[in-house]
Amino acid sequence: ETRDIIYASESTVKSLDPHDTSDTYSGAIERAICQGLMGFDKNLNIVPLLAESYTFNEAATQFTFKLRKGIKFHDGADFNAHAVKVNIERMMTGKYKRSSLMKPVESLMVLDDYTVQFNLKEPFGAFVNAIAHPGSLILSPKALETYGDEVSKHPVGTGPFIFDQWVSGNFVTIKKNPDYWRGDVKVDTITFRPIPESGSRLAMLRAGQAHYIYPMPAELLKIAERDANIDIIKQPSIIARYLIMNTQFKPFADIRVRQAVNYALDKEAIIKIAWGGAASEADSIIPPNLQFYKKQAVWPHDLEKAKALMKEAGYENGFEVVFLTPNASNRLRATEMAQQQLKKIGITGSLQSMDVASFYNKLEGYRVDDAKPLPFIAFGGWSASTGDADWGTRPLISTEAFPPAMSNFGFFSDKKVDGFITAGLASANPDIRKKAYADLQDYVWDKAPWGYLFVDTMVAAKSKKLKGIYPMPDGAFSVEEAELVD
Amino acid sequence: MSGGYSPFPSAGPRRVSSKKAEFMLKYFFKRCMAILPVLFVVSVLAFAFVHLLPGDPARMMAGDDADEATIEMLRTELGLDRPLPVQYLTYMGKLVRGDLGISLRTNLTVFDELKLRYLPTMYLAFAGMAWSVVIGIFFGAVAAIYSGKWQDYTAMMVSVSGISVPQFWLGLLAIQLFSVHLGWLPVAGYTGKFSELILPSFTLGATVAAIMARFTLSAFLDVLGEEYISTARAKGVTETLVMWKHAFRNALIPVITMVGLQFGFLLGGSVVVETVFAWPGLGRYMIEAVAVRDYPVLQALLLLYSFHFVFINLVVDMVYALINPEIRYE
Amino acid sequence: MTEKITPFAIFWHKFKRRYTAMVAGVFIVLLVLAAVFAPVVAPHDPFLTDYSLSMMPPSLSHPAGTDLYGRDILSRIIYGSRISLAVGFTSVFVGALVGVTLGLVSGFFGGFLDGLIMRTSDVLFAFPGILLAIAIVAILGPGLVNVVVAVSVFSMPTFARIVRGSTLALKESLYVRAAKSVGASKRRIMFVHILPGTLSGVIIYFTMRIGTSIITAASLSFLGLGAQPPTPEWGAMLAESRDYIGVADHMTIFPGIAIFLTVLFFNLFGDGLRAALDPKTK
Amino acid sequence: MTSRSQDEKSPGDRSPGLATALNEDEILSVQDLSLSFPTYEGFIQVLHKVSFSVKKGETLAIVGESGSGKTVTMRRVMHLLSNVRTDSGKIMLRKRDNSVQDITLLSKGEARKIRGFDMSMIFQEPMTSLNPLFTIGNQLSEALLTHQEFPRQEVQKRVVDLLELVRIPDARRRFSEYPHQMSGGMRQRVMTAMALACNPQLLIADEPTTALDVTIQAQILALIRSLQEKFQMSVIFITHDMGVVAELADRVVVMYKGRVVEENDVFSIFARPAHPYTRALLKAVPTLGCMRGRKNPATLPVLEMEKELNRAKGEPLPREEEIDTADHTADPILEVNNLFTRFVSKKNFFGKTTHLVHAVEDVSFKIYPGETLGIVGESGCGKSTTGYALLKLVPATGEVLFQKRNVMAISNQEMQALRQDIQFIFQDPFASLNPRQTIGTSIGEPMVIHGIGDKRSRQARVGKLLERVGIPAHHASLYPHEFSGGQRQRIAIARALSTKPKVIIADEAVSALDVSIQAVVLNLMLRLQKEMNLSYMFISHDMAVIERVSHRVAVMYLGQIVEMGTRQHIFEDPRHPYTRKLLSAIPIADPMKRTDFGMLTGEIPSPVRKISEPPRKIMLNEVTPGHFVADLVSTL
Ligand SMILES: Nc1ncnc2c1ncn2[C@@H]1O[C@H](COP(=O)(O)OP(=O)(O)OP(=O)(O)O)[C@@H](O)[C@H]1O
Ligand SMILES: Nc1ncnc2c1ncn2[C@@H]1O[C@H](COP(=O)(O)OP(=O)(O)OP(=O)(O)O)[C@@H](O)[C@H]1O
Ligand SMILES: [Mg+2]
Ligand SMILES: [Mg+2]
Repeated sequence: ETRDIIYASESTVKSLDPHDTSDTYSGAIERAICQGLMGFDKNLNIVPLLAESYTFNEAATQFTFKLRKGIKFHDGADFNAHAVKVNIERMMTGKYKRSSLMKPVESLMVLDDYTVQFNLKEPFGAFVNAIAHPGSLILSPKALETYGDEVSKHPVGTGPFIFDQWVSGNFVTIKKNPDYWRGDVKVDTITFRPIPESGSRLAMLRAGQAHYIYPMPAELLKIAERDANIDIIKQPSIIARYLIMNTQFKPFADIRVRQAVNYALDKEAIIKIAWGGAASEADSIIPPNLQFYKKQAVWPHDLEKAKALMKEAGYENGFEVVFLTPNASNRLRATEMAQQQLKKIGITGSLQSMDVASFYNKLEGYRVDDAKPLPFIAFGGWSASTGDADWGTRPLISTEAFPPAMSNFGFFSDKKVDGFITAGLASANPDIRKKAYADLQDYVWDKAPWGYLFVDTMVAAKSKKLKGIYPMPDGAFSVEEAELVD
Repeated sequence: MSGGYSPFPSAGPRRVSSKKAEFMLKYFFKRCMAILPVLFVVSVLAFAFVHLLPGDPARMMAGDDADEATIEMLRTELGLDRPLPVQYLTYMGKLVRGDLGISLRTNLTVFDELKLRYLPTMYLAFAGMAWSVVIGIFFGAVAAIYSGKWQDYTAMMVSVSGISVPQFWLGLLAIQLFSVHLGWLPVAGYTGKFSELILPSFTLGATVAAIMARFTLSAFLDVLGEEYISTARAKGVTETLVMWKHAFRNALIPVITMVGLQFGFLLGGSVVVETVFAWPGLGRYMIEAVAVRDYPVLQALLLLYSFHFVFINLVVDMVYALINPEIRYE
Repeated sequence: MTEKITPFAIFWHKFKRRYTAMVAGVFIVLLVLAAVFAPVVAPHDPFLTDYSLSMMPPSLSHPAGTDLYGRDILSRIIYGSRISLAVGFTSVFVGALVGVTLGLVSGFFGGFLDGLIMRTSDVLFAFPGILLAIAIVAILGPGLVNVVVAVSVFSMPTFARIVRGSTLALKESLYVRAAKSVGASKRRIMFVHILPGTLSGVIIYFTMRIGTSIITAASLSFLGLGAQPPTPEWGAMLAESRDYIGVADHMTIFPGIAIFLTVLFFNLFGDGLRAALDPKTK
Repeated sequence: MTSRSQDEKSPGDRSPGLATALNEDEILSVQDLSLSFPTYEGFIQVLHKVSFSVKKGETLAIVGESGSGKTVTMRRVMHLLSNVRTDSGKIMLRKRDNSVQDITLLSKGEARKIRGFDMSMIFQEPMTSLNPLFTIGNQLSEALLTHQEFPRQEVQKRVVDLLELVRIPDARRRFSEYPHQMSGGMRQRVMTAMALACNPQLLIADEPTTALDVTIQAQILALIRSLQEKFQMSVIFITHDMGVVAELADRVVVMYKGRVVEENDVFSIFARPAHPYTRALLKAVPTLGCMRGRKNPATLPVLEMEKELNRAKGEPLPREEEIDTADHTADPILEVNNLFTRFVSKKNFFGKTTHLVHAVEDVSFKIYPGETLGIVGESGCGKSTTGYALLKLVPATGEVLFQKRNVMAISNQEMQALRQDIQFIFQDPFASLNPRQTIGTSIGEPMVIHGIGDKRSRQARVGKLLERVGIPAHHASLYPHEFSGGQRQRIAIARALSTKPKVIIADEAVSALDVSIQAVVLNLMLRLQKEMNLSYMFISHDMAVIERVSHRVAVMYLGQIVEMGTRQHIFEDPRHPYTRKLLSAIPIADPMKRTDFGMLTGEIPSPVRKISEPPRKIMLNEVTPGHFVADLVSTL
């Protein structure tokens, strides 16, 4: 009797080449097949994996990893410094979606068979996070040689599962690695099936046609909770949700208007209605699960204050904006509610929902020197996939991150903020970094660069029989310890 | 061989059928010639599609974080800097060699991607067609035979309902009923089991079934008014034979053309049905491709869909010519 | 038969015997009235949100329940009929206008023009309708106006074919020949003699097509390409409610029924028209 | 579908116990049959106590104008009507086993067993009465096997025998052919064979020849006559052609408005018609040869049927009026020289024409002021096309001189003006008026097009024209479907007159009309000719009508004129074999002179020819002054 697990998810697998994958879901499956030098635990803490340990210099420009011995890839190739070199150098060619992770690297030196040293161009305190990122997984050098870039269809790693089959647009199957170095794998196969309709996904779980579903549609929690065979798993994530406003232009250039927006938003209602309750109100510019998070006071919902601020700023009669949102139903709902709530302080406007591609296309279309007649409010979301405060702030609120470079779509620019961000990267010393990010969080919270909303809670659901699969704060999941019990 | 039923399998000289074969061949070529311009225009449209979409294709293809140099490179690589007719010719040249480009999303060749999703969609479409033909013709025939009676009204109400339900709604309700509450059938997805095919294909076929029923009804009524039906009755042929041999067969002839025309509708419907049922086919692929602006995929899909439509109708035309002896062959 | 039977009397006699069509006609009239007098008929403001009433099941004050934001679903359905009817009607009207013109020209003049128009409509036929709509919306962007454009584009070729077919037949008819023989101009023959003769087919298809268009528009909204919130469009309402099937079924059922009945009755009405306008039926 | 309503009869009308009320020598007797159809205004009775009977071995003709209930009666006998109500009456049939049964009492299933076995029926439309999807052999075998068991091998033999019986050449080959591969005449023979498959004792033929050309009609008539003699069947022959009645019938039943108004043996009917309707019917028929010895056309001596019915006994008939308007000394008003029209019939793969229809082939003739030129010929010989070509309604080459101006060479604008002077009247009065326009609009339209008068004067003229053709002026606001066929044709004539034309081309203008109405319309046309000095080009396939109305006649064959001369030349001294063949094929409305149709065989040839094989040009010789006959060598 084989133990086969079906994992039903919203998304489809796009690639199985870790270096050329940009989506979390594909990355998570890759993590079941391949491993990196470092990895994350359940709570997104960085733990050594294929590396035993690492050291770094004070200036955060040199990182040395000691590799674990005696590990073999699924195809029999040895894991060693050579394998790491091949992989890192592949990423450094700049051709792949995750090449940017190795952008700071000047060179990679093989000190001996089981020691590698990264030399960086400039200080980069968050480099270990980059190494732990699923984009930096290590593929078998043999497979890379055999398949070249076709490796995306034949990923070979050191992980608990061996790649079995991928029918593009349909399912991916992985099977047990009998020789896994960390111990016995307890299931025979896992099949990942895309079921985009959330109702269908839950229906499959309830009908026993799936063992684990993610995301569990929060709207349907009531049903799932009633079902005795189903376990609900909730887990705080690192996904921040916020409303982007163009801070370079009237009226959002006026901090009072931005603050009014924050007072006007009824985050609690939005979480409850639009998000099915699966979120917690934002209490800092970065989510609690990120490194160096520092809690702030939640912005209260206070219409009177909001109106007063609007009046003070000279917008007693309000103004018109356009609301932009991706057309995924929960984002649409949240934006729709923001539209309803902001109407109460006179910020009105039509809503445009569109597919994600068009959405970002549109946001990227704005330039800081544009003369856009109509200000916008856009529903933004960010998952700092390295788990580090730097990646949770720099691409979003630093001046260097104005599009098209990065994702500061609201053109928020503040000298002090830029200063804190630089300071946070200047050292790999956790204490120094912590201080910089704490200052940053304290400082920027009142500046209201966004309409703060909330941090997602990840909700998954599984059959009671299934143990050991859990979601991770970055939206990925871990299947290494999966187990079917009767 | 001619379509007429003969009580004597060996009766009659074969001369006619060889002539017919020759005619069919000629007819086939003629039809092929006629569809060439259609295919041409379709290919131009599919080609133009990318250029009609707002924004610079190279910029979109390059992705979110590409710099100007990369885009410029891509532009040259894609030949976007050359005059449009030249681009079209290059595109066609590649097309003829089966090169449909590379999916922007997965970096796999579009050809491979389509190959994977092609069969599931075809299964779905043909199963949907089967449902609709069987149900539609049955209801249509019943309505015609019992014209004006309760059977007529019932049959037509049922089939008109089929047109009136939005497919996505029908699909969602069907899943709730048959998969969740009754637990008879799989909820969604397709991994190769027959049971997975039943609900989606039924949902897909329901609308077309209604159209077929209506069409069969009117074709049948037309035929029932024909003099040769009176002739058959005057011979004393039983009512059952009159209906199913004389009337039904004749009514089927126009219905067959309908099958071809509805095939396009069915393919279109598969977009919605595949979304609801998480069917790993071309329709869902199209929606995904639209969402991420995967242009080479969209282009290829438009071509594939219309090519199919044209091809199916060619087949239908041939079948039509085969079973209708009145198509002239001399 | 007796003399003094106007064509309308015959039509009416046949039509009123199709009681399904009569019921449908009454329903459509009511629906149109409801749409026109929505502010009077609707019990609540369709845009008024009250989060405390989120997803309340049907009750006396909210006969169809409330939606996610506590808005009254019945009122939204009533206001939604404005949109569905307008989208259905406008798109078919535009499609019919262009299609009829092209069909008439194509059938009447034949030759190169005919070939061109018919090949074009073949091409439009070849793109499955909703795909064409998706492609068009992808180019123009989502929104109701673009949905109307998309839906009209793909209802156009059928109109063209219907009209072309009857134009070809009527062109050979004796009365057109008679008109030609007395020297009637082409324009006169086209508009005075042929066009009116093609209209009964157009009217029948028109009614039925409204149903199809409403469904297509709803499907586009369902796929996120149609009406934008907070517009109370039926398809968008359905799309919004589909995440709550099993939790708040009334949110799905009522807009679904609204679409179903509207399309059903347009179809039945069209069926009745066809039966009544068809000289073969009695 | 037969429906149960057939069996819904009011029981009071039936006298029980008379189940055997059928004389020894009778095979079928219809007694007091009344039927109603459901319509908008409820049930409308279409048969009123119809009674007649058929004796063994006799041919009974049922005549009557369109809508008089002939078909309904026979379909009721065959149990082939759906949703009809039988109000009263019995239909007694003697079956093969000599038992007698009232077939109105039969269930659907029982009726089916009688159909095709005890009695069978042939329908009017040979083109549509065979199922296009099945071979002739299949359909004939079905007729055989429905009622009898046969070993497989024998069926084919019997079918071939049957086909030979109805004189289908090459019967073995035809066995596996489809209906569309046969001509109308052959199909009608196949239908006959099918009806005869089980040797029924009663054959019902519902206008089996009406849709056929005269020569083919003659063949079918001869066939039915010989079969009837051979098998001693009883035949009920429905027709509206008194000539056919005279040729075939032993006895005649005359129906009028759903009633039998007269029943008698054929000689008595023709010699002493008792009912005014029968008299009117006989008078209204133009009989071939009755113009013998007269130079000019003349009106028919009958006015309208209704008037005839109400005429007091002994009141003299209206006089025949001679139409001597032709002026052969003047210049011809219309002169046609070397007119050609060819249609593309077939193209090859590359779109090159390979076959042409030689519809009009080098035709030349003249029409003089006030003259009527009759054009006759069989179906497809190019009569209509000639007419269309004159007005450039089809592409044509040659010379058409109207008052010396060549129509073919003038500009569109001049052509437009000329269209006022030449008008068309079409065959089908139902189809030639736009059903969506009032007749007033239709009649006024030519004036609108040519900008004649203002609105008011046009209206006045429409009223006058209507009255002129015998329709009250206030009917101008009615629609065509509110008129009868004859009235519509008169409306069409009014329209043709609206621009005061000089020449009228009448293409089968009376062919679709009932004989009685035909007479009225013909008389109207002739009187108009006299009043307005019109010239007619009168196209018809009916030799008798042509004889009645023409000053001169042209006989067409395969697009060419084979004989042309004065009416007397053609009808009293026909020279060309084709003309003679046509004349001999016409049934004479006189039972004393039955025709021997023996000389008629073969099919109507086709004007379609390969592009490399144009037809031979026919040379016309003037045998006597004004009488042109084709050179025999060049035609045959
Ligand atoms: N199915 C029907 N429903 C209603 N009325 C009918 C039906 N069939 C025939 N009639 C009417 O019955 C009358 C007799 O028709 P019938 O066909 O018997 O005439 P007919 O003498 O055969 O004429 P024709 O010479 O034109 O064939 C007509 O007034 C006709 O309109
Ligand atoms: N538009 C056309 N295209 C091709 N062939 C045609 C066309 N019109 C007529 N014909 C053919 O030309 C020939 C002559 O036709 P026409 O109608 O003049 O014959 P007709 O003598 O009037 O016959 P009928 O008595 O049947 O009316 C026929 O073989 C016919 O099929
Ligand atoms: Mg009749
Ligand atoms: Mg003709």
